[in-house]
Amino acid sequence: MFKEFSKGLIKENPVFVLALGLCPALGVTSKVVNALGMGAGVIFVLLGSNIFVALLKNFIPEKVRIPAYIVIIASFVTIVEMVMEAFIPSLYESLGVFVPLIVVNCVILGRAEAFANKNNVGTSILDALGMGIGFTLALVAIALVREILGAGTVTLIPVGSWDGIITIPGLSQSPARVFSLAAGALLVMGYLQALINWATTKKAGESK
Amino acid sequence: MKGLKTFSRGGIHPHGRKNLTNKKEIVTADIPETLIVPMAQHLGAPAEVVVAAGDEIKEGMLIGKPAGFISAAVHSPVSGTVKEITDVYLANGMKSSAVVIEKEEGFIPAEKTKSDSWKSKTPQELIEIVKDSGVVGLGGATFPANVKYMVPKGEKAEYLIINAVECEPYLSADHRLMLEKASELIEGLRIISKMVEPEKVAIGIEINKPDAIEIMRKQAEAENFDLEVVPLKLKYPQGDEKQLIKAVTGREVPSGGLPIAVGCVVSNVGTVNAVYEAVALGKPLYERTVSVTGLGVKNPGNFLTRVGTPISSLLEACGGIIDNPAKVVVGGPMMGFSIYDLDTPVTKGTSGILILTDEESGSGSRTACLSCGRCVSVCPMGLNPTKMFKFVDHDDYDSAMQNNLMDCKECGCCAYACPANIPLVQGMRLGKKMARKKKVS
Amino acid sequence: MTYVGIIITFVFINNFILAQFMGLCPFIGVSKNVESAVGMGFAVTFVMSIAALATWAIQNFILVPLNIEFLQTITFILMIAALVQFVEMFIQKSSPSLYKALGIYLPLITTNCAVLGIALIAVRSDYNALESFVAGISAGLGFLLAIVLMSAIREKLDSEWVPEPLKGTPIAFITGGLMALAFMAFDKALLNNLIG
Amino acid sequence: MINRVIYAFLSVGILGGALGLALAYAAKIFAVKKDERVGALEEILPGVNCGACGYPGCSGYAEAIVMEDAEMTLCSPGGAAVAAKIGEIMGAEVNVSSEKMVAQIMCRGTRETSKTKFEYDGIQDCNALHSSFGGDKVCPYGCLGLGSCIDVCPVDAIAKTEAGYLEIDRDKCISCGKCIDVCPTGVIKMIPYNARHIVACNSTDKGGVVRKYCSVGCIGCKMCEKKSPEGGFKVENFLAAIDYSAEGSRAEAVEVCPAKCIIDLDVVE
Amino acid sequence: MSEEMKLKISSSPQIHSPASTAKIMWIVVVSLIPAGVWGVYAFGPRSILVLAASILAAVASEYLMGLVFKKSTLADGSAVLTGLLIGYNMPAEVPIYIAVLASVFAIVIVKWTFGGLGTNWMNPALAGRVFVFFSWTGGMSRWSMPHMVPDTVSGASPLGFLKTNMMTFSGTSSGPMDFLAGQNYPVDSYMDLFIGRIPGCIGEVSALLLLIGGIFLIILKIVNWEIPVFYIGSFALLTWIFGGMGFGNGFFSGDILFHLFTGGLMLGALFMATDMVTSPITRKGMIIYAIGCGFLTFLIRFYGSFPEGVSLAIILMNIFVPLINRATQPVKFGNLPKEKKND
Amino acid sequence: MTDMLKTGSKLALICAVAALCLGAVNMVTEPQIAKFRAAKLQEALGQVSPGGAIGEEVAADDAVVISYYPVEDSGAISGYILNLKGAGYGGDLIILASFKPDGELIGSVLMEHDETPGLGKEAENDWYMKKYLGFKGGNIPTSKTQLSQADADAISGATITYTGIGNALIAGSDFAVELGGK
Ligand SMILES: Cc1cc2nc3c(=O)[nH]c(=O)nc-3n(C[C@H](O)[C@H](O)[C@H](O)COP(=O)(O)O)c2cc1C
Ligand SMILES: Cc1cc2nc3c(=O)[nH]c(=O)nc-3n(C[C@H](O)[C@H](O)[C@H](O)COP(=O)(O)O)c2cc1C
Ligand SMILES: Cc1cc2nc3c(=O)[nH]c(=O)nc-3n(C[C@H](O)[C@H](O)[C@H](O)COP(=O)(O)O)c2cc1C
Ligand SMILES: Cc1cc2nc3c(=O)[nH]c(=O)nc-3n(C[C@H](O)[C@H](O)[C@H](O)CO)c2cc1C
Ligand code: SF4
Ligand code: SF4
Ligand code: SF4
Ligand code: SF4
Ligand code: FES
Repeated sequence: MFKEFSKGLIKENPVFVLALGLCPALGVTSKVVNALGMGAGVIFVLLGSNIFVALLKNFIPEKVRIPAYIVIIASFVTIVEMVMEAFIPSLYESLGVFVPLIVVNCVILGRAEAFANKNNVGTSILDALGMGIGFTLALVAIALVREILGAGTVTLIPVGSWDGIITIPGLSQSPARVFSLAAGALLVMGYLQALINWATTKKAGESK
Repeated sequence: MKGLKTFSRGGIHPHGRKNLTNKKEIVTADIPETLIVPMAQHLGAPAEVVVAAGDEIKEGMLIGKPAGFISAAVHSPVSGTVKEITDVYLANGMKSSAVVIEKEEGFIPAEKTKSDSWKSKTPQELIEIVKDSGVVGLGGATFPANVKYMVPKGEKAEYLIINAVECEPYLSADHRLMLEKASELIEGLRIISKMVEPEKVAIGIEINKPDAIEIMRKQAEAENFDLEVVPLKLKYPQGDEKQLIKAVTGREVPSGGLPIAVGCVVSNVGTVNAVYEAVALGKPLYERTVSVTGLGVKNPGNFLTRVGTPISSLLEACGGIIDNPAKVVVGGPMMGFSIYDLDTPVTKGTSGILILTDEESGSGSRTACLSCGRCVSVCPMGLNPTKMFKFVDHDDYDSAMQNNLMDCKECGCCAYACPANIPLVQGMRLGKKMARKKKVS
Repeated sequence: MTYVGIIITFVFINNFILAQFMGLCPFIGVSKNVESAVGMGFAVTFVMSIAALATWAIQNFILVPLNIEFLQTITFILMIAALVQFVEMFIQKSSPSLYKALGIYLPLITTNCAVLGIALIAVRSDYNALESFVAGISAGLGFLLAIVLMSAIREKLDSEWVPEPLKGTPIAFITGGLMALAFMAFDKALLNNLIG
Repeated sequence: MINRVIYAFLSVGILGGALGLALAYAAKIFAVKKDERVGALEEILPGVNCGACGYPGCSGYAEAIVMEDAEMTLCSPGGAAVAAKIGEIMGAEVNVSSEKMVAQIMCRGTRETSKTKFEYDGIQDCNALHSSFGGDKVCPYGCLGLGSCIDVCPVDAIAKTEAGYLEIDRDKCISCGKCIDVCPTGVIKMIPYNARHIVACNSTDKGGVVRKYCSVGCIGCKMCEKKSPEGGFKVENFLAAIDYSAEGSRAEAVEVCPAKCIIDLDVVE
Repeated sequence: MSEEMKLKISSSPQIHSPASTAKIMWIVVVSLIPAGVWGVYAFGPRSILVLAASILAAVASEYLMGLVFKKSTLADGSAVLTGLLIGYNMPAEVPIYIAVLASVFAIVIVKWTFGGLGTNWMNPALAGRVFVFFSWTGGMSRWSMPHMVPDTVSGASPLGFLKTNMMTFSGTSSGPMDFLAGQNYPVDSYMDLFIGRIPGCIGEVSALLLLIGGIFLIILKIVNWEIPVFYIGSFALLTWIFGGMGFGNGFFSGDILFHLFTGGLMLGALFMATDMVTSPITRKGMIIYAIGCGFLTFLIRFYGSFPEGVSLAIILMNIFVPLINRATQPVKFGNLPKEKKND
Repeated sequence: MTDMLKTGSKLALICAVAALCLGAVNMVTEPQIAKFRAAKLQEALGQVSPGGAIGEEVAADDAVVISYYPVEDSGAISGYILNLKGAGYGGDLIILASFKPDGELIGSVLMEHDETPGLGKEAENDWYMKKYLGFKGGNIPTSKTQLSQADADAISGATITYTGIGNALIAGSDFAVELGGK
């Protein structure tokens, strides 16, 4: 049981290993806080859609499977979007356009297709949580590197009077701006993935 | 030198060093006590041994009979006793069975006299003689000459082109042959013409042999033989028949096709001489001219050598070699093979023996390919050597084949030019070998 | 904006892959060789252009008149999903080899952000029907350009000895990063100067 | 306000219904028949794409089983278990007699232990080297050590040891036979997985000759036959071989072999 | 010959041309030196510091990567060349960390990520330069006047000056030279541009010395003439046709000389677009590539937001090289159309 | 056929139900969102306001000025708050700026933009906008040369943004003057 949950963290990490959901992984990761917000949104949508797909899998006809799934997903996304905008406007502000993008996050449909479609509600929930958390971890990792290198800061959630921004002295005066742009995002993604490859193969070698 | 003919694409100009031997007259080499006569001296199936250990044999006697359509007879170069039948490595790194002959004491080579009786023979009979004499192409490919001269039905040989290019650096055996045996060569040409029935006979000679151009022109005129002498611009590998045909006639032999597809038959001058000797003198092919040269030889020269002579014995004739040569090469420096065993025998295809010093071989350390494109621009076959090599390097033989690996003729231009010192030709060979192996399994 | 402007914008300046972070999954997944990259590129171009047009119709004939724009996401994606599935069935029938090459990525066009992206962008930019269509094609062509270039590079890298942990997708990302670096030459100022 | 909810309900419902209908219709006209079994087979095949079956990868084999009635026992990595499952899917009885086999390199000679005849300068590939006079080792039978087999092994079972010879990890080997195909000297042989010993030499030269060029080569002295008669040793052509169906002890032979070329695979050096 | 002596066996050909990778690289380094000496003379000792920093950083990175991947590649000279070219592409007043990071990016990310020498598909030096340019635009724009030029305006390269000041300029002028003169920019003649009496990157200003070095390389056949000729040619042609439009002069009135001798075109066309690793392999491919470089340089320089455009144009074309190579395979011998087969 | 109908209706059902749910959620959230937006606007207006009562939004027919709010202080027009559209590096810049009736700039904020982080995005900050304050009409700086060396360095690398904002503000200032205290 626990495996359904834990596999998403590293072994089948949606971003680094399955290479899904790449656009948000790169698009929102110029700041750590965005990564966190995006991750939260994705976890919610993944949970909702995995539950509903698992529930409805027998009801939905094969031929319209994907349209049906995506409608379910889109509903959850729209709900997240509307609720967030209405009740936590500050978070909505900082995530901006990335919330509707959750719809097209390949991870979500991918999980609906590959997992919830074949499993019961309980395991689907675990899968969703695992994948969602794995996704969030990946985003945060990317965002940390990008923000530190590209802006010299780490932006977290503001608490009280603290604005949530940690500034790295020196770096923040003249950061390597490219890392906050598209090019840097792709580079960071590549190297992180390579790092994970290297670490996992090394581990496999050691456990032998 | 403008206006001289040559082939159009690729090619290189390696340092020549022909002057080491091209003034040296051909001398007859001493015949050693023991000769090793391999059965696989030609392209195609190795000959079948027809003698056994202990047999007494005579000079010129058949010791290996052709084992198929593309195969050639092998004759004893001396009189003596068969010591054993064994396996030896040839210069090309392959194994072949060989007849080891102990020369009889006091052996004196027979004198042959010229006869004109061939003039009354039919082309077919002449081809038979060529076949029975074990004549193969001496230009390097050692293709059985009788097969080549049998123009297939429906084809017509417009051109008989004599390959006197000798584009390989160092070598001068063909050059000397023309200077010393012009008359015999013209007679040989008459014989071949009778078999092949060409409309025109041309001889291609590179411009670095002006004396040969001169002498062939004069001799043909003197003997009233219609021979077009074509001086060619200096460029390696002009001696390759495809390039030669392109240079002389402007025609391109189609990929995978034979010269006859564009109406040509190409023969090396040495082959012409061998045909002359076989037909007019009745002497099978067991002797050839070998250039022994290179900066590592004390007295380089050209030697009329019996097939089966161990290389070490030839080297003695040149006064020995320097202490630590970089390589000993059989054949020309571009296409030849390096050997490790100096007792490797001379075969019909051995055109030269080179003792190279480090300075000459000029090999540096290998680096990664720079994509400089030199290999592409020098490849006379219009191939992309680096691409093929990379496929071979990644064991992707199918892709290498799709990139025309089989069109590569291993001329070596690419590897010669490559600044990264990549053994491109070896890669091509390996690729072909593995592709064949894969096909079989 | 003129049509030329739209084309330049979406092919070069706002190239979906190299500047907008949209459509990366198929970009990484289907760029291993040129043939399938070309196939994928055209499939995406086709879907994007039709999707831009279809969603324009939904927006202007259904959502706006009924004042239910909050359903944009769900209706657009529904339309796109249906379209993609249609294309998928069509390709499967008409060109099994292409279908095989595109494999699991065809269904993923549904979730290719680029398709929804162009639909939303076209609507937000107030494009008319033809402009939406042109924007769709151009964005698709931008994707095609990027993925074909990427696949040619990856084919080349296939015959090099790329360090082991970097093989596969990591090197593709890094390649994409360097491409994006170069594509920063195409900025909005360039567009403004070119078409005034 | 409530109007909009109704509009939403109706319009999206109608849109969905229309698209659903269209798709259902399209599914009918574009229907492509696909054999479910291919997918099922693909799932149970191990997915190493080693090609041992002779088809292009696992999916190629899966297709071949369904479409071309290919043999069901060709997957050596999968072994008996997979063959049985294939049989299940195809609804056929499959006889698998197989004991797991693994490849082993029958040579432990290195450039230190074996004499060489020349200095090789060229592509580091066994086949390329072998084309030149059978390789630089005087011994024409042994492993050339350039590791062409390492490159083709799909599961990285072969590795060069520190001592310089190559070793195959029998736990990793999936007996695909690729190394055997690629090796130019034929020094790799299949042995049963359970076999503990190999005679690590492939030279059929006479003992005296072997001794001249290799210090770890089998000289055909027959000591193993004598000391471990129940071990299945047999010397033919001056080379010892083991008949693995014999199950007796071989320990003594390991001890006495003067060339030390009988290797106990369980003893890690 | 002694008994122990073992002969070397290698595949044909048994002889080899004197060319080698290291020789090529070091000759290119040598041919670049005159232009660098001029740069040091013009911009003062700080340029030595910049050059040293970039070269040392490149060599150190190469050394470290060599350790990681167990290859020793320092002797082939390519890292020194990359570092040198990066230094040449830096303004003399650039902060040292920028020069260092450009070299590190070039060697580690652009070159060794793909496997080291020969495997990279993008020009390392240029990618490194573009990376730092986009990251630290300000630091990369610290120009200084050559010491022999009276410092009337704060340093800016002629092209940069032209670009920024044209934005807010409302008068008229007949062309770039006239414009610069009108704004008191201290360039009097094309000779200033040609010799290198202008602000700019350390190694790019002396068109004269770069040309000499480049022609030397062409004569030695180390670079193919096609790339520089078609690059410069296509750029000059486009400049001539469209270059005058910005000054309201209509077609065919561009100032070719001005544009040829400014903004690193010579350095780029002769020494960087010609990097064999990142340029096409066949002659046809090289021509396509060079024309592409010319076009993009023109586009970026005249319409983009960056003043010069050479580096970006070359790395953009680098992206196309694998595709160009695919499309321009050599035609093999004997591969004739059917009807042409016999004559 | 019935099969097809069944498929169609099932999808229809899912869609309809989804839409219904969304409609329901929307009914709750929409007023909330509207309220929040209004509050946000008020906040921004307050930020730039010269002080006084902010009047109704008036649409403007101008290339740069989208709309404006007159501000009244004790009966007289004390200034205007303008909604401006400028051209930035990454696209349109939406600026809210307040001017005295004589055109002097008293406050401005960048509301919407698409500029590069670290470059044009700096314009979101107060210190950035301060460089324009207090000027009017053509005196509002648009180029680095009009700034001190330190200020010029601060905006270096993003002159397009700087010029774009400056130009929009000039147009705004002129517009305010033209309104003439009405
Ligand atoms: C199967 C085969 C058949 C050949 N038949 C002919 C032929 O009919 N006529 C001919 O002139 N040459 C023939 N050749 C010889 C080739 O054209 C060529 O001379 C030979 O392969 C060596 O050429 P090279 O030294 O250029 O490699 C044949 C070669 C092969 C392999
Ligand atoms: C790269 C290359 C170079 C060659 N150079 C010569 C040469 O210099 N002289 C020559 O007679 N044959 C040369 N040949 C062999 C010719 O292609 C051809 O086989 C020969 O001229 C045919 O005549 P033959 O059968 O009488 O030997 C060369 C072949 C190759 C592949
Ligand atoms: C990645 C990147 C982002 C840029 N972003 C902006 C921007 O946000 N605002 C801007 O005005 N210019 C931007 N530019 C444009 C250039 O920096 C332009 O050359 C600059 O505005 C000129 O200003 P300068 O004269 O101060 O260097 C950007 C350029 C690059 C390469
Ligand atoms: C003619 C020539 C030009 C070169 N130009 C560059 C260059 O612009 N940038 C660079 O990093 N290396 C250059 N190199 C060096 C080398 O090719 C380069 O480091 C490789 O790209 C590294 O794989 C050049 C080499 C030669 C021979
Ligand atoms: S060896 Fe082959 S590839 Fe190389 S140049 Fe000669 S024909 Fe071309
Ligand atoms: S000549 Fe050598 S370095 Fe140049 S492209 Fe060919 S293989 Fe590569
Ligand atoms: S392929 Fe054969 S010769 Fe080569 S290393 Fe492997 S076992 Fe040894
Ligand atoms: S060791 Fe040989 S048989 Fe075993 S898996 Fe590797 S290649 Fe296949
Ligand atoms: S294509 Fe955008 S997330 Fe996958």
